[in-house]
This record gives sequence, C-alpha cells and structure tokens, in this order.
Amino acid sequence: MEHHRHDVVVVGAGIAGLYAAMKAGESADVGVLSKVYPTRSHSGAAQGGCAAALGNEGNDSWEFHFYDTVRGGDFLGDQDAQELLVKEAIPVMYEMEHLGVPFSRTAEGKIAQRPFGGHFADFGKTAVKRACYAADRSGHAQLHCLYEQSLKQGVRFYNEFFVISLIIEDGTCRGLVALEIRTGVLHAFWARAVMLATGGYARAWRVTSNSHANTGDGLALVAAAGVPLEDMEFVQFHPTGLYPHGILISEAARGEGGYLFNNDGMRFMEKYAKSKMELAPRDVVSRAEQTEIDEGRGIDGGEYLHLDLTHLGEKTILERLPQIHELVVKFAGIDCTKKPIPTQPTAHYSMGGIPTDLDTRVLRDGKKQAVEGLFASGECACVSNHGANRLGTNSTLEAAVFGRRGGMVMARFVKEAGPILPGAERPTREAEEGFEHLCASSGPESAKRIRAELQASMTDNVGIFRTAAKLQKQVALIRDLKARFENVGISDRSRRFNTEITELIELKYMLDFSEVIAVSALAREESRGAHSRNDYPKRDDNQWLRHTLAFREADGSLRLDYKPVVITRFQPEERKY
Amino acid sequence: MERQFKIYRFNPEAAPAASFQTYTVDIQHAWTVLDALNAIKWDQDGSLSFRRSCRHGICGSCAMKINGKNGLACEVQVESLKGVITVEPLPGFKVIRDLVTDMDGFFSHLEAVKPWLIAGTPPTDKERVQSPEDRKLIDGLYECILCGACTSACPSYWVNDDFLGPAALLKAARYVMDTRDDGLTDRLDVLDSRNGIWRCHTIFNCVEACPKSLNPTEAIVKLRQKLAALRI
Amino acid sequence: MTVERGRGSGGFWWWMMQRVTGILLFPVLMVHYVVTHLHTSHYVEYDKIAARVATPAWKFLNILFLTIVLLHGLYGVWNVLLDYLSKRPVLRAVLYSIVVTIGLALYVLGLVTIVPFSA
Amino acid sequence: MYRWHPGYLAWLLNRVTGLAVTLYLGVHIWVIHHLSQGRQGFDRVMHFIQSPVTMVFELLLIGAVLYHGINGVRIMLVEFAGVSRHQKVIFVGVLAFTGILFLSAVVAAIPHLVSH
Ligand SMILES: Cc1cc2nc3c(=O)[nH]c(=O)nc-3n(C[C@H](O)[C@H](O)[C@H](O)COP(=O)(O)OP(=O)(O)OC[C@H]3O[C@@H](n4cnc5c(N)ncnc54)[C@H](O)[C@@H]3O)c2cc1C
Ligand code: HEM
Ligand code: SF4
Ligand code: F3S
Ligand code: FES
Repeated sequence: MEHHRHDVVVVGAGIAGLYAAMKAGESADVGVLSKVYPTRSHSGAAQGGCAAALGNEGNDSWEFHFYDTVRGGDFLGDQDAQELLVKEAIPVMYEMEHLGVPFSRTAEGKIAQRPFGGHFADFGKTAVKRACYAADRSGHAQLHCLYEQSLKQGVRFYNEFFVISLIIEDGTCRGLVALEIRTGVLHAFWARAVMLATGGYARAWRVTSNSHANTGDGLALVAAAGVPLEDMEFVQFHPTGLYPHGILISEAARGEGGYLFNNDGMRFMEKYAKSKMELAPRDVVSRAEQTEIDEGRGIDGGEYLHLDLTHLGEKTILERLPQIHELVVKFAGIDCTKKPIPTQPTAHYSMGGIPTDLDTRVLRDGKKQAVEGLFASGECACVSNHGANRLGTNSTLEAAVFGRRGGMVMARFVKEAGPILPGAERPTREAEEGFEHLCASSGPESAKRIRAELQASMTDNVGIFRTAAKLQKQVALIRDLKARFENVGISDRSRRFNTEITELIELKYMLDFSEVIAVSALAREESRGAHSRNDYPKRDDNQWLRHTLAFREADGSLRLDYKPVVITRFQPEERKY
Repeated sequence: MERQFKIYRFNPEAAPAASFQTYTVDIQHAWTVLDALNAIKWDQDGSLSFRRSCRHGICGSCAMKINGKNGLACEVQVESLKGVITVEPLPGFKVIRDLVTDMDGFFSHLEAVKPWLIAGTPPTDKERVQSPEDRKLIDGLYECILCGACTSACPSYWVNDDFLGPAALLKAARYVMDTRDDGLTDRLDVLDSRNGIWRCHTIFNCVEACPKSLNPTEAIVKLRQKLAALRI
Repeated sequence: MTVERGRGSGGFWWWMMQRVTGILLFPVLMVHYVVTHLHTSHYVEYDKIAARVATPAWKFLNILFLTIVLLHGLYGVWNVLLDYLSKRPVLRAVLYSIVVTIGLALYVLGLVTIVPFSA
Repeated sequence: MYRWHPGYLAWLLNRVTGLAVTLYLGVHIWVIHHLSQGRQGFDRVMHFIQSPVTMVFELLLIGAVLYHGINGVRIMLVEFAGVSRHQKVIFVGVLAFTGILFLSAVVAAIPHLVSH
C-alpha cells in the first residue's frame, strides 16, 4: 500500500468537489480523488442552468427564490440552509463569472437568464427568468471552468482513484483508502480534512438519467462508518426520459410547447393538471405519466408515452431545440421533426444524503455532533436544501454554494487543527482484506443478474408510486440480493484496470443504500413531494414534518430516527401551482 | 438482430501482445456501441475493459475507434454501422488495457496551456460585461468535452506526443479568444514553442475526428493569427 | 506535469518566413521557368543563359532567388526533422548540423556561380 | 480512415513534393555551378541533363513544384483567410488546377521530347 498526505483530501471532482478543492487550495495543500477524470463527472451533463436571483432579466429577489425553494421542497427543507443557498447564489454566480464560466449574455452583456419550472416572482405569482445558463451546456461550462481553476491553484489530482473505505476512529476522520484503478494498487491517504462530493445514486434504478458513475459511493462509505443517511426516500423522477434508457430530454421541450400523448392519442395531462397541462411541476407530470402507463394506456400497452413536437414545425425545433433533436437522433434513431419521441419518467436526482450542518460538517448523530475532519457537499449531501422535491436548477447551485463554503471551512479547519495524524494500521489492513476478498470472489452468483434485479425492482417498487406492500417486498428482495451477493463470482483476476471489480464494489454500495431508501420510504406514511404513497395519499404535517435519519447498526440492521425541520420564515401551506 | 463485434484486446498481465476477439451480440433497436459493449461485458466476458460514464455524449469517457473512425461509443448507433464492427482503442495513445488508453499526457498538455481566465483587470462586485457578439467568439471552442478523439487522430501527434495537440490548443483558443482574457502573452512560452502551434500542419484529421463537430484546425489558425498580430 | 517548452523551432518568425518565402517563390519560380524554358529554344544554350546571368539586375534577382529558396527548402527539411525526431535530440542536432552545412555550402556554391560571372 | 482523407493526403503530398524539390534544388545548384566553369564544363553536363529520361524526370519535377506551390497557397488561404470549413473543396480545386497546369506543361514538352 502506498501512502499520501494532504491537508485536505476531496473525494469527487464534480462541481461540488472542485469548488471545494479550488477554495481550500488557496491556502492549503489539497488532493482530489475521483474515480473518473474530473471532466467526466456527472455535473457536466447538467443542461438547463443554475439558479440565482440576479434579476438581470426581470424583477427578482433572493426572497422570491427562497419561497420557491421552500414550497418546491414541500416544506421539508431546512429553511436556514435554504436561505443561505439563495442568498449566496448571487455572489457565487458572479464569482463563477469572474472565474471564467462562459455564460450566455443579455443584450447589455450581463449574465443571461431563462425561465424554469417553479421559478416565480412575487412569492409564487408570475414566472421569472432566474436560471443562469451557458446555452444548453451550463453544467459542462461550470465543471470545466472549476477543473481548470483547480489546476491553476495547484491542486493535486489523483484521477481514476476509487475510494473504497473511510478511516474514522474515535469520531475523527483521518483519511481513506482508495484503489488506483489503472494498477490495482491500494493507496492510503492521510488528511486533516476529508470532503465527500461523490454525487448522486440514481443508477440504482433501471430507468435513469444518471451516468454510470452515479452509484452513491459516498453514501455507502459513511453509512458503513456508522453515520446516518437523511431523507433517502426522496428521489426525484423527471417526466421526460428517452425510452428505453431514460436519457434526459430537457424541460425545454415542453417549455417550447411539446405535447404528451397516451396510446389513445389523448393529451392526458388534461386529466391531471387542466390549467398548466404539460408545464405542471415535475412530480405532477411524472405521476400522471406513471398512472397512464400503469393503467395500460402506454403506447402499444408499453412503458412509454409520446412527447410530440411535430406540430412545432421543423424550423422551430431546429432553431430552439437543436440539442434535443440531435440527442433523439443519436440515441433513439428518431427524427423528432417527423415522429413523436418515446418518453417515460426517469430516476433523476437524490434529495437525501449525508446529513451535514451549514458548514458542510458531516453529522455523526444526524443532528448536532460532527465527525471531526469529515465534510460533505453536493448531491451526496443533505443540508437539507431541497426538502422533499428539488427545484430545477437548484442542484448545481447547491453543489457550487456548499462546495465553495466547505472549501473555505476546511481551509480554516486545517490551520487550527494541527498536523496530520500518523497512519493507523488496523483500518487500512481491514480495507485491504475486504478488497482482496472481493477480488477473489468465485461464487456461482452473477453480479450482472443481481444488479439487473436490483435496478428493475427499484423502478417497479420504489418508483413514483409506492405502497406498503411494494416497499415491504422490496426490502425483503434487497436483503435476499445482499445474501446472494456474498456468493458472487467474477472472471477477471487481473489487477490492471479491472472494471469488473470496480463495478462489483459499486453494486455493493448500491445494495447498501437502496435498502436504506426502501426502509425509509416504507416508514414514511404520507405523500410529500417526490414521495407518493398510494396508501397514504395526503401530506401529514402533524406526524411527518420531520427528517428521516437511518443508521446502519454494527450488526448490519437499520435503525430509523427523526429530527425536526428548521422553519424560520415560511409556515407549511398547501402546495398548489 | 445479431451482429459481430471484433474487439481489440490487450492485457500485458495476461499476454504481451494485443489480439482481436470476436463476439456476437443480439442487438436491440436503437442500441449504441456502448450498449453492445456493456452487453458483452455483462453477459459474455467480464474481463473486457473500457471507459464510460455519462452515456449522453457529454463526458468524453467513451471515445474509441469504431470501424476505423474515432467516435463516442455511447453516441454511435449500431444500426448505422456496416458488417463486422471493429472496435479499437483511440490510436496515438498508449494502451493501458483493451479499449482503455493512457490519457495522462493528454491532460498534462491541457494544463500546459494555462487553461484558465487570465484577466488584466480585477473583477467588480458584479459580472464582467461581455456583449452577446463577443460571447459568440468562443462558440465552437468552449463546447469541447476533452474526449481526445482529435489529438488521437493527429499525424503530427503520432510522431511526437510532446506536441500539445489539437484539443489543448483548442482550449487555449477558448481562453485567448475570450474578450475577458488578457493572457495571450502569458501563454506564449508554451504556444510559441517547439511543441506548440507550429507543429500543426493543418492536416484536418482532428476536424474529421471530432464527435462534437468542432474545428480545432480553425482554432489553431486563429491562435496563429493572434500571435502574428502581436508580433507584427 | 510539465511539457518540454524548448523554443528550438525558431517559433513565429521562422514560420512567418516560411510563408513569406513561399509566396515570393511563386512569382519568382514562374519567372525562372518561363525565362529558362519557354523563351529559349529547346536546348538550354550556354550563350543565352550566360548573357543574361551576367547582367547586374539578373545577378541581384538570382541572389534573392537563391536566398529565399534555400531558406524555404532547408527550413522545411528542418521542420520535418523536428516532427520525426522530436524525441531524439542528439540525432536531430547532428542532422540539423548537416542540413545547415549543406545549406551553407550550396549557398556559397550558388554565390560563387552568380557573383563573379561574366559572359 | 485518418490516412486517406483530403487533409491528410494534401499534407503528405506537400511534404513529399517539398522534400523532393529541395533535393532537386541541391543538384540544380551544383549543375548551374558549372556555368562558372565556362562553356565546356557546362555543355558536358547539359548533354547528360537533356536526355529524354531526364526530361521526363524534369516534368515530374514541374508537377511536384506546381502541386507544392498551389497547395502552399491553399495552406495560406486556410491560415490567413479563414476558409478552413471549405478545405476539402479547395483541395479538389488545388488538384484540378495542378492537373491542368501540369498537362499543359506536358503538352508543351512533347515537341521537345519528340525532336530527340
Ligand atoms: C441529465 C441531468 C441533467 C441535469 N441538469 C441540471 C440542471 O440543468 N441544473 C441543475 O442545477 N442540476 C441539474 N442536474 C443535477 C446536477 O447535475 C447534479 O446534482 C450535480 O451536478 C451534482 O454535482 P456533484 O458535484 O455533487 O456530483 P457529480 O458531478 O456527480 O460528481 C461526483 C464525483 O464523485 C466521484 N466519485 C463518486 N464515487 C467515487 C468513489 N468511490 N471514489 C472516487 N470518486 C468518486 C466521481 O468520479 C465524480 O467526480 C442534472 C442532472 C442530470 C442527471
Ligand atoms: C512555389 C511556391 C511555394 C510555396 C507557395 C510554398 C509554400 C510552402 C508552405 C506554405 C509550406 C509549409 C507547409 C506546412 O507548414 O505544412 C512549405 C513547406 C515546404 N516547402 Fe514550400 N513552397 C513553395 C516552393 C517550394 C520550393 C521551390 C521548395 C524546394 C526547394 C519547397 C520546399 C519545401 C519544403 C521542404 C517544405 C517542408 C515540408 C513540410 O513541412 O511538410 N517549397 N512550402
Ligand atoms: S475538440 Fe472534439 S475531438 Fe477534440 S477533445 Fe474536444 S470534443 Fe473531443
Ligand atoms: S490533425 Fe493535427 S496537424 Fe493540425 S490540423 Fe489537426 S492538429
Ligand atoms: S459515456 Fe460520456 S461521452 Fe460516452
């Protein structure tokens, strides 16, 4: 095992991780580990934009943004965190511009902004342009800029290093163990501060908009160390995933006037949201689609509906939605100027995650007690900004605002905290043994089958509509899959760039947190935001206006605890659009 | 429909030389080459190694040579290809294993051109003003996904992998052409060096190879013009 | 992560020289061809050539021609060497010296042909 | 693929012709040097040079120079006139132009060849 030391080690090189690395790098020695090259991180796939009430294109204020975020999250978000998010959004957006992000511009040369679902002025009244964007490559532009700034800052990158274990002893995080994928060699990293910015986990679903790398590694890593996971039952499904893979078709397609049809040729949104039709919020449209599919009105009885743009005319489509046109041709072989696009709801975003305080410190009890030296930000963290449902364009914003904040906090922390503690023998040895055990797997079970069964069942049972029966079935199934995982076998015994092993570890992670999701969802007997229970169709503020915390106990079982929601300004009200 | 894939295999731990292995895959409608590779890995041969992440054509992980042409596996429809489909790693780079190439040099070349905004004036407390026309100057430059397909296809790079290559130079142009940037002189020692812009012989392979339809040749030409304007 | 940043190629001005000499060569070569091959009978005759080459104007033009064509051609060769031998500095230096030597020799050879010539 | 498309061919031909012409240039300067050795020396060399075989060789040389020069103009158009998007068409133009001029040179040379 090779050993490395840095004041700060950041795991993950998406927007959150890179912002943290860049900021901390101003005064500290920083290393970044990522299992893919930084520019391959999933943040690059974000198209639509990043919210900030700059008011460049119409009257906007952070307070309106605050209200939209609170309401969009169905009042489950912590309002102190949400207030911080929307206030800091403004200086952070300017800072990103100064760093070089190539934002699109208004006629006067300011950062251009566009409308997005759920963005309103005057506390929910009129639509407002709030999403700052760089054409339809907003995340890509931000990701590359932050990567390049980190290079400038002298941040040390460990590319294609796959973290397999955190070293936490006596409530202090001292470092981690990672696999260098290219050589198969394990490395120990010793640090004063470790930040997890490992992104989302929607790969656990069969139909997902997420990249192959989004397997929730950070979540499983902290859970294994006894840290709880917060609000894991809240998973956002986007209404327009391209059938059959779920690749994202941006909201812009409906924004420009696309229609949704069922097999009877009916614009079924009439039944679900008569006034807003296709432009109703994401969770509403996704639920409508799923209902149509479940009731057999999917196209040819199948699992998809039609998103029709043909009436917009070839000219409009090619001018305003060129990216979508290209995407549909490349990934489905369909020319959307002539034919409707097959779409289905797709698992998209994880509202829950690793509980942190406003300074991104990971909370050992989920409430107050921090794990010293351990931080988390971005999609893997839960501060909680998004509550029960994320507002479009608030997620890259969260990654930027809290990544940046975490970077500054860590820089201060390492100055005060003294030198890096000496390496410990036991945890690295355990990690090594665990890894060797996996490499030697030679049982009869196939990882592919376990993964496929997990993904299919998550889509079926922990999808848009949930019931106690489905969730119970899922919990049992996951436990069964976990047992089968113990007998898994792999064929590749080589150490060099062995992706069979990395995929196997990712599968292990997915089984771990999927169980948490199913268990948390089963317990929450209400419908709120993205969590819809057929058996409990109403929001229940008396019982459930609280965050779920799921602890993995030493014996492997799960224990649930809850904590209150922080409400500072906006009292819960019925969520109508 | 059944299709055959002839895939480049190399693992120095197992055998010193590379070879080709043929797999037959049952292709579903609208499958891309990446779907087929996944199917091979998961159902037939777990030891096949390749990179992939976004499967949206935006992260640049899956660049490889498909039927002789560099492209993104996740974007190329199997139905658009004829005959036995040959899949090889990107040419011009060292192969680590199977379809996985060593990209470290590629990224260090990127770093060498100082790919960050070098502004001559301090920022205000708001955004720097840039007109939409000025912003247009970097269209066709900032979209690069750093997949490496272009540099991999460049004959000048084949014979000299110290040449910065089209991707790094396109990135340099992305900053040099940005009206907010004043860093041309700071980048000169690299751009105007033995392995800098003069090693490009306007061969256009890079343009041919780019899956995002960018034009690195033009970017390099623009850099030369900027430099000429500076020197004369 | 550093990249060898040696100048060595001469950079901008040499590159520009290659373009300028290239452009100049175009008309100069044309004149050269037309004068030697079209305006003479099919035999290249000593008398005719000698008479022309001896005039001061032609001497000047020929020296210019000689200079730019050598600069262009030999820098071209140097450039090719730089492409293929970028990793072999020693061999490159040797070949480079040879190229320069040949170049100088040819230049001198050309000059002693042109300058003192009298018909 | 990357070895046979217009841009690559254009460059390869440019390089080969450039080097060939440079090689010829060396020989040429040496030959002309015989001018200074007076009539006899010159004629001796010229006699050898002006055989039909070398005439054919010279024609090829003219072709090489034509291509190299015209393609050189293409390169400079790409570099200074921002026409890179049309480089393939321009390359076809280069070939056509080179071809026409080369053929005229051949036609012009035929009487010389025949008269031998
Ligand atoms: C298709 C799509 C479109 C979207 N569009 C928008 C949008 O328009 N606006 C918006 O605000 N949001 C959007 N989102 C959401 C947003 O992109 C993400 O929430 C955000 O980018 C997450 O950033 P991150 O930095 O937390 O994580 P990521 O960018 O996912 O980065 C995770 C990093 O962690 C690394 N990592 C993970 N596990 C390990 C491990 N075990 N070892 C080492 N490294 C590891 C990965 O390599 C990667 O570098 C979109 C999401 C999708 C899927
Ligand atoms: C007729 C006018 C000419 C023009 C317009 C011209 C133009 C050019 C240009 C633009 C280049 C640079 C190519 C590149 O960078 O890729 C070049 C290269 C070169 N030229 Fe010329 N040239 C001409 C005549 C000649 C002559 C007469 C010779 C021989 C003495 C010659 C020898 C070379 C050589 C050896 C190269 C280098 C080839 C390479 O790098 O691939 N050129 N020329
Ligand atoms: S220019 Fe094109 S081919 Fe080259 S790295 Fe960028 S996207 Fe890939
Ligand atoms: S292929 Fe290479 S030589 Fe130049 S035009 Fe492209 S970089
Ligand atoms: S997997 Fe990201 S570009 Fe293909």
